[in-house]
Amino acid sequence: MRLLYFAWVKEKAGIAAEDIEPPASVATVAELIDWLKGRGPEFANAFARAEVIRAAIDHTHVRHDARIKGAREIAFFPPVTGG
Amino acid sequence: MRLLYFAWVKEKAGIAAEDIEPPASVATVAELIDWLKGRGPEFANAFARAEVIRAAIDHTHVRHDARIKGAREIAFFPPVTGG
Amino acid sequence: MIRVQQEDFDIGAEVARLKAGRSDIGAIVTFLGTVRDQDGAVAAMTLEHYPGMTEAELARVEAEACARWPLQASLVVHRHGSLKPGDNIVLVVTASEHRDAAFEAARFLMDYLKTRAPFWKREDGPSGARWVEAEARDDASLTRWDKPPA
Amino acid sequence: MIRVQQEDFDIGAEVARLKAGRSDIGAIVTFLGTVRDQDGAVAAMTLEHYPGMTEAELARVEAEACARWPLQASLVVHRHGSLKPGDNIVLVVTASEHRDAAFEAARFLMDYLKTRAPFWKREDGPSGARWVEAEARDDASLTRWDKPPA
Repeated sequence: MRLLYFAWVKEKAGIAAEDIEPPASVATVAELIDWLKGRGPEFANAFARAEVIRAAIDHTHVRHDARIKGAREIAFFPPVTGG
Repeated sequence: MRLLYFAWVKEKAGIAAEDIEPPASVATVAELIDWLKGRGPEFANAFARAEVIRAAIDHTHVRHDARIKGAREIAFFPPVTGG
Repeated sequence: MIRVQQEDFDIGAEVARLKAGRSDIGAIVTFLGTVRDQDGAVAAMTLEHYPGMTEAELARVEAEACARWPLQASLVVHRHGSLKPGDNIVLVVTASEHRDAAFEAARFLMDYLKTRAPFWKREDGPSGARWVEAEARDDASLTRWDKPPA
Repeated sequence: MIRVQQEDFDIGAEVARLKAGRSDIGAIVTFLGTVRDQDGAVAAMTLEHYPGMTEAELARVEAEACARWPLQASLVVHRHGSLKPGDNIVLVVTASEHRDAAFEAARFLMDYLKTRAPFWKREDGPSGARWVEAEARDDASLTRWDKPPA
């Protein structure tokens, strides 16, 4: 699946987009965040305050308990500040 | 004092403006309306439904119990419909 | 600022003038009222008004809005005279740092203008001319503003 | 209609296009959001967004507004990229027969857009760049729309 990072999540993670295949044990957005945090200090830092990170699966806002199975694109970003 | 009439009050009364001096016994807007109604069938018709007629003294909305003493200009008109 | 005029106005030019050279404004709300043909029932419209009182009343309503909300600028333009379906009737513009004040002040201005500014609409249709009747809901809408905004 | 673009937009031209050839519209409300300099604290701003999701989210919000109010037309234009104080950021336009629907739908669109459309503002000031933090009141403002309008 494709992962996208925006705003300060992107800056802290040091990457804008990547294709990854998390282990089958990673079933939800929250579990994906935990798995990402274990990949290195940049990700641990980017997701340190996991509760403020927003997620979207295939262009739709989802909660952290959403299941990721079948997702083509998952995005992580701070609360939005447009308008 | 100067009297002004607008919209259908003007059309029914058949006059847009006039200078009048009502008798000293006419103290309020309501009494002025009653006095005007006695001036002829056009005024009786224009003010037949006195309760829907709005009044202004010197460019300020007033109720029918407002006193007219000292007024320079009194206007009568239907409820407004601008905007 | 308030203006009562027979000529048309240009919403783009009015907003541009209000914004010109300013970078402290965050939110601008406009209301534009236009003549509806009402499915062909209205061929033309005449807006009568009370010169002198109209300006006084609009200025009072605008002052009241400025007292209630932190506005950086406001504008009310109202036309009178002969109008056709589609023509502009009234423009209200409010500017503030934040959107809530701009939205509320614009709606307040329209609600008060509709019940207080001395304008009267006469519609000319296929079946003759008639003076538009005031709508009870316009009076009712004022109850929205009975309590001061939070 | 929704548009996401880097270029500026012209409020007068957008309203004119929406009105063109129509005489069934009675009320048009616009909201224009602009960059505030915040007393010199902001020299420039960059608006990042999530291409694809931005358009999808704006379209969902617009569809929701059209389902709640009898709108004759609606438009949301949101810019991204580099902006300076005074620059336009967002334009919302709603058209209806009566003013209440136009006012409420425009405010609804802004409230939802502020909390749902994936845009992020980075302010560049004398003391460096910082990502703007979301405001709790923007989430709180959504409670206004918990009940359907009368």
